[in-house]
Amino acid sequence: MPVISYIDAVTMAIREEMERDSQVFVLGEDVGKKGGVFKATHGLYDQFGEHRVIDTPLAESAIAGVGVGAAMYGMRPIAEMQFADFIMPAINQIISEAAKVRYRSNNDWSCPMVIRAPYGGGVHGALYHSQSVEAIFANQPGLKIVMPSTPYDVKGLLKAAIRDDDPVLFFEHKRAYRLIKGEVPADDYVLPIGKADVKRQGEDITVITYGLCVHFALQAAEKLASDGISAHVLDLRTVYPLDKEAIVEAASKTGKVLLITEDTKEGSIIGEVAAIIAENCLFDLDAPIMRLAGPDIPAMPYAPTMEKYFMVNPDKVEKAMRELAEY
Amino acid sequence: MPVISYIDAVTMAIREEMERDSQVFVLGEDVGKKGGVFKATHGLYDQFGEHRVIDTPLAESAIAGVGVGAAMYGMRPIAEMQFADFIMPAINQIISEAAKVRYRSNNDWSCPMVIRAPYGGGVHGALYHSQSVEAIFANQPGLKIVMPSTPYDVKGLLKAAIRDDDPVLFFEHKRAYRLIKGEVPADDYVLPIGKADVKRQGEDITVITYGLCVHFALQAAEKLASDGISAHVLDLRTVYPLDKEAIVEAASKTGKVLLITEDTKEGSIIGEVAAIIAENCLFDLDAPIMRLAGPDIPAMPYAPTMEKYFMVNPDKVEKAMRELAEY
Amino acid sequence: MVKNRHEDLGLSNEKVIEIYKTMLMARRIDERMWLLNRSGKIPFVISCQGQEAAQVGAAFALDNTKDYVLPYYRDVGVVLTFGMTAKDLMLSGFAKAEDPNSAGRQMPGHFGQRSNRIVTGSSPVTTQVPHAVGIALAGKMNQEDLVAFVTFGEGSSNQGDFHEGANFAGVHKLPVIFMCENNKYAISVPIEKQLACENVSDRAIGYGMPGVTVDGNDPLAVYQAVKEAADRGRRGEGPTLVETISYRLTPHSSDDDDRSYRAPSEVAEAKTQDPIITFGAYLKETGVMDDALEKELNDQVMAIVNEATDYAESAPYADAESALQYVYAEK
Amino acid sequence: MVKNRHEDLGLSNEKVIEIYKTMLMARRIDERMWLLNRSGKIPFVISCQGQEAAQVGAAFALDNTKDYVLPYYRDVGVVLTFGMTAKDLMLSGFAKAEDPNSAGRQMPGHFGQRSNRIVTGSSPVTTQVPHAVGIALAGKMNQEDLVAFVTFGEGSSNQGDFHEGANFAGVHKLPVIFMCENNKYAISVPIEKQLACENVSDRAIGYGMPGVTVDGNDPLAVYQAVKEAADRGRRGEGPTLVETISYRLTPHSSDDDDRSYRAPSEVAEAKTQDPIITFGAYLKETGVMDDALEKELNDQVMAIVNEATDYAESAPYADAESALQYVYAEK
Ligand SMILES: Cc1ncc(C[n+]2csc(CCOP(=O)(O)OP(=O)(O)O)c2C)c(N)n1
Ligand SMILES: Cc1ncc(C[n+]2csc(CCOP(=O)(O)OP(=O)(O)O)c2C)c(N)n1
Ligand SMILES: [Mg+2]
Ligand SMILES: [Mg+2]
Repeated sequence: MPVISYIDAVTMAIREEMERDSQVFVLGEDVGKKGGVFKATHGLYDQFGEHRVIDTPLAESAIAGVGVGAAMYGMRPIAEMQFADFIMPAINQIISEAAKVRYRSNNDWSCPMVIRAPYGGGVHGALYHSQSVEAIFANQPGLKIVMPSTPYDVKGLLKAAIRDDDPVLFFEHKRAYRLIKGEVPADDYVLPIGKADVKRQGEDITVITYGLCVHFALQAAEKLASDGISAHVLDLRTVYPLDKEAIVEAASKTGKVLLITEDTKEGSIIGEVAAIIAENCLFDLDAPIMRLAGPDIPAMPYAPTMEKYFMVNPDKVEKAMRELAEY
Repeated sequence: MPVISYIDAVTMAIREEMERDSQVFVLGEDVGKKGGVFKATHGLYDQFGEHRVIDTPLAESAIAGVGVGAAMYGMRPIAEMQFADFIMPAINQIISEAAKVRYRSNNDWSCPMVIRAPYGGGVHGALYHSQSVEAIFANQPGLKIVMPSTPYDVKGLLKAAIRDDDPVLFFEHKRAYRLIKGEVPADDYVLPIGKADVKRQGEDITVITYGLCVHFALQAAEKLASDGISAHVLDLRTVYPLDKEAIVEAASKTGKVLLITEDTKEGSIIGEVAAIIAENCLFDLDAPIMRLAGPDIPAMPYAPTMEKYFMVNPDKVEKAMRELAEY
Repeated sequence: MVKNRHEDLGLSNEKVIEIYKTMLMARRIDERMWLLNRSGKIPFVISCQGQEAAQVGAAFALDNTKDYVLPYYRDVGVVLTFGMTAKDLMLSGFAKAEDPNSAGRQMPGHFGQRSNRIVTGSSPVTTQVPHAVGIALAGKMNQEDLVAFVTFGEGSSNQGDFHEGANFAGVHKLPVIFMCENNKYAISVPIEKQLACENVSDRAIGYGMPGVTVDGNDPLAVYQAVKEAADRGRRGEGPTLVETISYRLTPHSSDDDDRSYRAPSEVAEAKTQDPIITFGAYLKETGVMDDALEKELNDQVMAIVNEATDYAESAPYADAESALQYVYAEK
Repeated sequence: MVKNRHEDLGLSNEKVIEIYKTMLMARRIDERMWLLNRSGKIPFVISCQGQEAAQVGAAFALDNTKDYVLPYYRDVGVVLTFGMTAKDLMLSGFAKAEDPNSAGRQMPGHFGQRSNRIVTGSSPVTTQVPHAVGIALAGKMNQEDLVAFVTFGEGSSNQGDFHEGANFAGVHKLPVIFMCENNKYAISVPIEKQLACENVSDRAIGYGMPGVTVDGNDPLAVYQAVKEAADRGRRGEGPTLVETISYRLTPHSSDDDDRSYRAPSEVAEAKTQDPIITFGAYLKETGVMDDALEKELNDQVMAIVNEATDYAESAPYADAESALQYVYAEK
């Protein structure tokens, strides 16, 4: 199986879906001729032309709203927000419109669209090119939020998102784009949206996380293994709606749970994960639920000292896992 | 002490602060001549004139953004969003700007503004005039979110919000506006933002909630009391950042916790409350943390059958409290 | 006798009677809604009164077999022309399960009916504007001969979504008709506190499209403007902004008391230009309608409204638990 | 000899030399940033190159003792005129603790300095537009004689916040100057894919304000337009939209490779209109500057830039834990 990068899996998934279905198209800022500021849509403009890979005016509410209109018509738009931080002007279109089209029309209309956006820090992106924005949307029935960790998952989940009959927010970790590589089948496959994935089986402690932090957890788990500590790692993959069954199962399995997010702590989606556990399998727990997250500051600063202080990293994860194991 | 309605407490707080400080002003849609669609700003236009009670064009991002500008200059704007549901177009100004002004400028600039909005259901408001929107913002350091339950709290907290040196979202339950009455001192007082309030002392079970549901819980607690069940009721009042100490104390006190919100369940702020408990006093619990909330549907429908089905009400609360007590 | 203007527009006598009857239907439905509201039978109504000429004149200029309409909450006249019935609207007013717009999930005035290409709408104003652009874009991509027609109030033209949508349509030369139904108020806020420009149509040049302002009390003037815009759109020449000037004859909605912000004399004055009356007069003056026909039309309309009301009133609500349906696609 | 145009504008020879020197300072700082970036010393730079004339010409038309500026990320020329120093900018480039804009919290180009009424800015484009309106409103309420000057790119003029802010200012006749620095690209997207109108200034009429388009390579033309706009504002006549036409001489930022979307020949052609060169030529042709003075100015500027670079490079970063400060007011 070819080994490709996380971002190449994005491009591959879009290309394959555009080849498969003429109703799939891409719109966003600089997605066309330039191929995206991260190159996620590289080559698509040449292959599919400017009418299916549309360089839009600089206006996110229109990007989302035009996408909603096209989706209601029956197309399958893939809208790119250049950075997740810049999804804010489009929130009205996403929450008031995309999320509610099917429900408010009693199933008469639907809105099968994907909104892709690079999120996450550790790239000197400062306050407005580093944020995790999922918690803003992770309370809006009608939406699905997918945040893959590996190139394999990226391809399978993005294809599933494009074929999904409802709006999907697809957040890609920008530091994973080129850092994370993995085996990706050249042929067509989809992965189920709404299902978490056990990335590592273990017996002593359970780590539940998503996105780039999955890799930090897996790295730390390797180190712990050599000390005889066995960590179970659950990758949420879809952060809304959450896979409650998988969460309860993973938590119950070891009775010691560490939840990790790169987002700021209070109000992040791992709070909901904790609530699900506390509601459903409290008596299976042998330790308080532990959370590792960014500090509660507006967003990560630019200066390397402060950025590093903010970011979750393999050392912080390892430390937290050891602490939990020793509890 | 005079007994006044929840909405009159809003008006009173604004009036007193405008009299006290010439830098306080009001802006929003229909807040002037009409006195607001709910009459929350009734009489202020006549008293303070059109330049301090500004009927703005119909554009929420401008209402928030102009408010941010005025606040950075040094004024204390009180911006009204006509319904909380219509705050969505202003989210970029609130999250990217208001919340981050102080932080991003390293304390050089600040943004002392209040954004008021009526939220909540049970008024035949349907999908877009009933929503609870706090969870969207309850993950943004730099913001404070206040949601009072009684006229007394309304006045004290709104005055505190207006004097606060940082942006405060002040959500008022629209069904409470005329339904809830209570004693309110005619003189000046403020209540601390960030502090929860024990609305009822009890020994057997703890209910943690906010807004209109506080009254449902208090009513149910009365009924349970006659059956010998003693309920402790904590009113969060500030839902972001949460008063962790008070939550842990209230949960530990009885070991049985019911969390209630009118919002849809997954991703609502009571998830974070559960996480705080599971993190800090898990071993004090004698029952799984229980949550009562709206169903996970986009928003409450208009037809009375479905609206009633959605809304938390005293019966549902009582049933949940009994269930927990019997656990 | 007054000049016959409809023939010049290619409108037969039958057509203009149809236009009149549709305007009348919109008015009578709306009036009924108010009665039902004031007698406590329905919780809410938001009116088309005073804008029927603009709505029906415009909708008749479109092709209701293939164009898409994205109406705003007052557009009873538009949706009637596109195939929604009095019964449908009454079912919506009563929030009953059979309501095709939303099965009673949404307030009245939140139109949507896929079979008639009436695109589902929400309450936050102006969000439908980019949707219309997206539909026109999709139509163009699929080489369909369609026009997307979207309406909004003059207050709502101040939302960012108007600007962003109009610019997108302008850049991509899409067949969209943006129609601003300027009724001089946005709830209580008068036009001079909403807009600094003379006409909303002054904004068109900023998006590289023509902008016209027409008398919204005259369905023929509106018909003509929208027809030209539709023709332009179909020829691939891009979008048009049409502004219709009329006056909101009722309070903003059943929750509003307009006496707190405008003088009754102002409303009374505007009522002299009531399009139902003035267009009726035109039809009589041009000999298209006489008193007998007027009465007959009115009787027909009232019979339909009565029947629709009775039907809707006794129709069942959706089951409580049905509230759980259709959050996502169901297999 | 070329016509002396600055005297007619009331600008002394000293003033135009100051303008030139400030433009040159902006350019040299920017060039240095690129060098530092390419040598791996700073992670990011976003340029003013090609827009110095517009920025400095405009800022000189304001009163830097009382007006407020809300610059966008390219506005090195504006902030220099309003009192920010080369050292301040270098400290920001290196993200050091002493950076007055943000103590290294924000990327370079995110200006803010309260003591000079340079209002703190963010990355999402165009949010500063309503802020300027709010500041002008506050100034008016406090009967202060101030003008709020806000800039943005032509791509950014498509955001809803431009529309909403401009309309608010128009309705309330506020002293705001909206200046669009049209450099023909928004990252890779050329102007014809951004805008359907001829000029961004065509949008002014939609907000009831005058709109003018001027040569952004000519600081005197920009000075004149902004001066008139400021005078209008101070007279209580409301806002103005000024559009300056220039060309972005560098890639969008240090992360961009512009060869993927525009021809090197196009850039080369634009460089013939480089305002540093053309305005320098004007000063020589009008006898205000000779080769010796040019060299002297350049030497002065370079010395300052060198010193600033050295200082900033060796200055300390903020402590890691200081990241926790100033989320809320601290007592
Ligand atoms: C985003 C948003 N803000 C506020 C409202 C509340 N609201 C409903 S209608 C209305 C006034 C609309 O005025 P206009 O656009 O002129 O239309 P009209 O009602 O006059 O036809 C307002 C403020 C809303 N529905 N959506
Ligand atoms: C809301 C938002 N969307 C996207 C971006 C990413 N972005 C930064 S600059 C830019 C292009 C701006 O173009 P223009 O307004 O013409 O200004 P210029 O850079 O050409 O001076 C884009 C898309 C952003 N900063 N903010
Ligand atoms: Mg109106
Ligand atoms: Mg540009």
